[in-house]
Amino acid sequence: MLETNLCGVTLKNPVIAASGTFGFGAEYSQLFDVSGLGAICTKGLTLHPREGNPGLRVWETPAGMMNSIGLQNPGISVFLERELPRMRTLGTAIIANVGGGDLEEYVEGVRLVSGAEGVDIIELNISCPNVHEGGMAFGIKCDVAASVVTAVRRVCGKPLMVKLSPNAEDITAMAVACEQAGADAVSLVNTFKALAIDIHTRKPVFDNVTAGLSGPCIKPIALRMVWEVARAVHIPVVGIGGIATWQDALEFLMAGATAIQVGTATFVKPTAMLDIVDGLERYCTVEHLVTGDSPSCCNIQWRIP
Amino acid sequence: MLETNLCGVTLKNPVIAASGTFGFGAEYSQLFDVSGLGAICTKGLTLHPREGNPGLRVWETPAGMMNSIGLQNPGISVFLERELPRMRTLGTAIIANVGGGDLEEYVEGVRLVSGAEGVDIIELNISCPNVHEGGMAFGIKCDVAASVVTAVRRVCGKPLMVKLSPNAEDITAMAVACEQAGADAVSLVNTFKALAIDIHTRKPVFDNVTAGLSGPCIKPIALRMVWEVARAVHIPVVGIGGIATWQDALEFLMAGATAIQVGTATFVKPTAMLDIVDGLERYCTVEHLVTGDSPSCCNIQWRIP
Amino acid sequence: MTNPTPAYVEGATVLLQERLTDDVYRLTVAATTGGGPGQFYMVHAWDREPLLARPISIHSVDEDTVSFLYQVRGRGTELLARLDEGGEVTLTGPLGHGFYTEELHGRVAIVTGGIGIAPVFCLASTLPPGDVTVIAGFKSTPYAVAELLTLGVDVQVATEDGCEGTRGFCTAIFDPTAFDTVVTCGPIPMMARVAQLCAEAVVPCQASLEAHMACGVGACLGCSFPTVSGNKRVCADGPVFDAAEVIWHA
Amino acid sequence: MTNPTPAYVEGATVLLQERLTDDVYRLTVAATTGGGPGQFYMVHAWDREPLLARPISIHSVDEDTVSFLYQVRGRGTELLARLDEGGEVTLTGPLGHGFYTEELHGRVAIVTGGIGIAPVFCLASTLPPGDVTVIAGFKSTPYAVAELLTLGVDVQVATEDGCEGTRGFCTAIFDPTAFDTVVTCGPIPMMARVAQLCAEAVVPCQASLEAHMACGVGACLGCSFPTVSGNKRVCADGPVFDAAEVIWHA
Ligand SMILES: Cc1cc2nc3c(=O)[nH]c(=O)nc-3n(C[C@H](O)[C@H](O)[C@H](O)COP(=O)(O)OP(=O)(O)OC[C@H]3O[C@@H](n4cnc5c(N)ncnc54)[C@H](O)[C@@H]3O)c2cc1C
Ligand SMILES: Cc1cc2nc3c(=O)[nH]c(=O)nc-3n(C[C@H](O)[C@H](O)[C@H](O)COP(=O)(O)OP(=O)(O)OC[C@H]3O[C@@H](n4cnc5c(N)ncnc54)[C@H](O)[C@@H]3O)c2cc1C
Ligand SMILES: Cc1cc2nc3c(=O)[nH]c(=O)nc-3n(C[C@H](O)[C@H](O)[C@H](O)COP(=O)(O)O)c2cc1C
Ligand SMILES: Cc1cc2nc3c(=O)[nH]c(=O)nc-3n(C[C@H](O)[C@H](O)[C@H](O)COP(=O)(O)O)c2cc1C
Ligand code: FES
Ligand code: FES
Repeated sequence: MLETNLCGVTLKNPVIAASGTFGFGAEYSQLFDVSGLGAICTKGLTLHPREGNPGLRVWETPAGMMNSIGLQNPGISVFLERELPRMRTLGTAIIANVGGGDLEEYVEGVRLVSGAEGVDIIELNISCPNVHEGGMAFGIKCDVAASVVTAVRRVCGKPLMVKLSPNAEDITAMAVACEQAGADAVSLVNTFKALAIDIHTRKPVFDNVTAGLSGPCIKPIALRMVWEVARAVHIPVVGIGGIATWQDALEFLMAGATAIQVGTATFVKPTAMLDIVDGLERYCTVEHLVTGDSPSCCNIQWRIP
Repeated sequence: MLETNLCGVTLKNPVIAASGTFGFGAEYSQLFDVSGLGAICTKGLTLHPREGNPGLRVWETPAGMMNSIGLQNPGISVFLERELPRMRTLGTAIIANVGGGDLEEYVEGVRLVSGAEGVDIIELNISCPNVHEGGMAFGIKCDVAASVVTAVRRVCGKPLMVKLSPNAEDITAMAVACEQAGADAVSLVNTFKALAIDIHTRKPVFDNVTAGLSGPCIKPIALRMVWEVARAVHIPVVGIGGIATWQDALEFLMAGATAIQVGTATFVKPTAMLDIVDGLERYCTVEHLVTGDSPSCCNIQWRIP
Repeated sequence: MTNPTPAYVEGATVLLQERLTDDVYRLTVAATTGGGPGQFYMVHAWDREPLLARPISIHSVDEDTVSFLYQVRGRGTELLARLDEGGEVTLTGPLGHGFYTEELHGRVAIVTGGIGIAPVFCLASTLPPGDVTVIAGFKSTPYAVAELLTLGVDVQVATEDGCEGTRGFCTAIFDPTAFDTVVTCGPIPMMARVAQLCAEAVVPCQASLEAHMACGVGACLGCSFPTVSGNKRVCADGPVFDAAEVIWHA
Repeated sequence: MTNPTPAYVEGATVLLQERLTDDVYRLTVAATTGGGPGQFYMVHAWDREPLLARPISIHSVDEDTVSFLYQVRGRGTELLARLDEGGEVTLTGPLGHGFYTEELHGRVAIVTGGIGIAPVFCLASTLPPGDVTVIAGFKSTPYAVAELLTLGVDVQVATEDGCEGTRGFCTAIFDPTAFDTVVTCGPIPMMARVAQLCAEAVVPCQASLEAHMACGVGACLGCSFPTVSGNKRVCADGPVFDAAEVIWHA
């Protein structure tokens, strides 16, 4: 009933597991039937394997959490050989999240993934706040973002979704720049750059000093950004940030998102995404939003004026 | 013991009531002895009286709240005549928070307040997200902010603290620009631009669509901003954003803040600020941070490396 | 009537939690802070979540206790309802300007909708019984009526589903011309209607407004309501206002 | 030993909450999800705050119940301690790779510090009693020792304040050369010391690591610990590791 078209790819529903919070799908498939999801975004992939950041990596905050994983991943080749075949058995769409330290790594990474069968969409992560040499650098200034999207677009044969950082100077301008540079969709937001200090040791909690904030605490800001961006671009917008319930998801859809991603909420309740799918279905039925012969999410006018 | 020098003004302690959350001090003085505070920031003042925004004005979020007050205030003349004399009986320093819709209103406003006896510091609010014609517009771009600070500086005979918006494109550059334009201190952050949608009415909760987010939820981001700014400027930095306990306050002081402001936490617990003062005093005693003949907060090396 | 100074009280003990209907409860706590009819408390009965306290009117009050009549509507009131005897609540109050009882003379009508009946017991206790008529509307099963009858006041009930009293809205059985002064408390549309009826009949009417609140003490300007003399703070300038001054359909 | 598939269980009933010392409790819940020694559950016993569940080892387990031994350290464990019988907890588990019991042969030493004793009852129940020595360190009053004695294992106690057993750290009374295999669970510095002693004595040692966790199931990479073969996830690759593989002072 909630079938959704995301830049040409048909998803069962608009509820997607967010990158970095769902591994490659195997872990949570022990706990629930992940084929009920609209799609799964992989952990952020880089051309070369990365060990990620040393020291403490997660920290709780009021209604949220900070993380400093630092793009730990096995590298794209290992992903393609080992993880992708397994992911393809999970019965849902696959979105490969690709990160990088510099322009070349992005381009090479996307070229490799783009050639792989079974990857439905590429999500270009220009917004990871937790790696020093890059990622977020590309997510702050429009012209830098546009240059990486342009370069990646040339080698990308799949739908290209660009994941934006809430730390961007101007997230609306950023989205427009990515659209103009050839993005087929934008997803937002990644985590907010944040800080925690351990008053006992008198040191930052994280070795990297700052880390990325996610969870319910960021929802009101993320929702504002999604609403602003959805009014400014003509490509689909995927809403992310603190979504924990179907009501949260509905707010993002009403703000103009075509689909949504759920990250932190899955840690709190593994089945949160299935509950969201159920809740949205119930809502559509009760509100008679779905009508016609082949009812689908694409026909639903969620959006507020 | 916690005596603090904030741009030449001696405060009893570094704990200040944040603008817009403490009226003109009279309301809360029914509930506790406000002379125990380091200072009180007035509700944002504008040259002319304002009625503020229509519709709902406050809304709860996970570990936070949104507000859309819209700078409701009696205007500077009424403040000077009616509120200031009463405030002066409260036994604490007075920081007049001045807002405006355009450059002229800022300059006229500051000129008027600057002439008033009893105002210790002027806090220039270039960051209110809730008034359409201005305020935050000045808080987004460095050059616009610099122009208003420069203009205001000329007519301001009192210490001038500029209150920054977390919605600024680059809050560090913004702080540096304000310093160069003549600010004696910066305070940050004001509220984050955020959105809430009522899924039942399918409309934004606030008439103004977006509103300002405050409370514990924003603390990790605010703390990061304070830390970044404190490393970039040579003037005092006043930390604001989600501070509810003395541990929170200490994190901001360790991040480089000279003093801190408390807003939303006072709504939750009217005496929160006194508890923070107590907690900081106990901490200093236990940690033997205060030594010498005239122990004072200025001598305390809170700051982390 | 002068308003007592408000206080912030942590850990006030719950003496009694009574369930009156499906979703209406009465909570009695040990508190010596007092208050008058129409005043309210900011009530906090949870650790950190939700963030803000909730405004609840004084239902009845004596030297040692305050009781609240409340309806479960969302998270805050749901957590209130989970409290057991011996539990603790945090209170700030009494707050606001209550009913102007000195102006309630002659035949007084108190017109309420739903949980708007909450402050009525406290109010009716201070008025000469023979002159008071409570006209109370409910969705379904009425509550808090029996105790009003013990005060000797006249109570007329309307229920939307007709399960008791007259079927329909309470405004349908309210004739302002039969009264000298009127008090109303309930949903805004209902109070607007009462205000209009009173204005037409030229009968003075006091209305107890509701608004989302943050501070509850007048400091944040979060609870404003438009009146003919500008925006007023429901918490500090009200919650009781002259209904003729309120701009109902802003 | 194969690990049972983990499940997500809402509303598991609390059967027993026992306070063993000032800040150590044992919680027994009705759950049929089982698990082996060294495995753990992500435990949630609150509504929305704190946000994340807490990892707690299996203290003992049978077909119908799981029990946890835990120390109150912060907000989460404090809320756990407030649970009464009949209360409810939400569990995800059993999770992680527990002790490699098939490799525990000959004379087995289990060296624990503080609440590190939590998984020992479950572990010792699966080992032949005569061969097991538990060397347990505590800050002060020991706990969870009597039940180990009922299993017929030898227990040696060290307390930092000397209130019982030998005064000092447990590592001081631990001689690796007297054992064929060693298991350790406790604070990282203590386990690092045990690992070092075992390495010097060339005795194999299994260590159960701790790390802050978010997902607990291996999906977020939040709980990594450096080993000679790269960063490992404590929750999914561990919590039990070959102590010789762990890089203790990264
Ligand atoms: C002066 C005053 C006196 C009141 N007296 C009573 C009383 O005696 N008994 C009673 O049952 N109710 C009373 N109310 C209404 C009561 O405050 C709300 O029902 C309650 O705040 C709802 O909180 P919740 O968490 O259950 O609902 P939620 O919907 O979860 O609350 C979400 C947010 O909205 C606010 N909110 C929601 N509804 C209202 C409302 N109608 N008025 C103000 N804020 C609201 C809450 O404070 C909170 O910030 C009074 C309101 C005011 C302003
Ligand atoms: C695999 C595993 C098994 C464990 N088994 C037990 C057990 O059986 N009994 C027991 O008492 N404790 C056990 N712990 C430690 C327990 O998880 C922490 O004491 C608990 O999370 C503290 O939470 P809190 O809210 O009380 O403390 P807080 O300090 O308020 O917690 C703040 C944050 O830090 C995390 N945290 C704090 N201390 C630790 C820690 N030592 N390890 C991991 N995360 C921490 C919390 O999860 C939370 O995210 C185990 C830890 C792990 C990793
Ligand atoms: C532990 C963790 C790891 C993450 N790793 C990635 C990543 O590798 N790539 C990426 O684009 N986003 C990553 N994110 C960001 C999430 O995909 C998501 O954008 C963010 O958490 C906000 O959503 P939430 O509030 O629902 O968690 C990560 C988030 C968390 C919490
Ligand atoms: C209800 C409300 C009204 C506010 N009004 C003003 C204002 O008039 N001027 C101003 O500079 N900041 C105003 N602020 C922002 C606060 O001073 C403070 O910067 C912000 O709330 C963050 O701090 P907190 O998280 O401690 O509340 C207001 C905040 C709130 C919640
Ligand atoms: S609630 Fe703050 S002024 Fe009324
Ligand atoms: S806690 Fe998420 S991988 Fe271990």
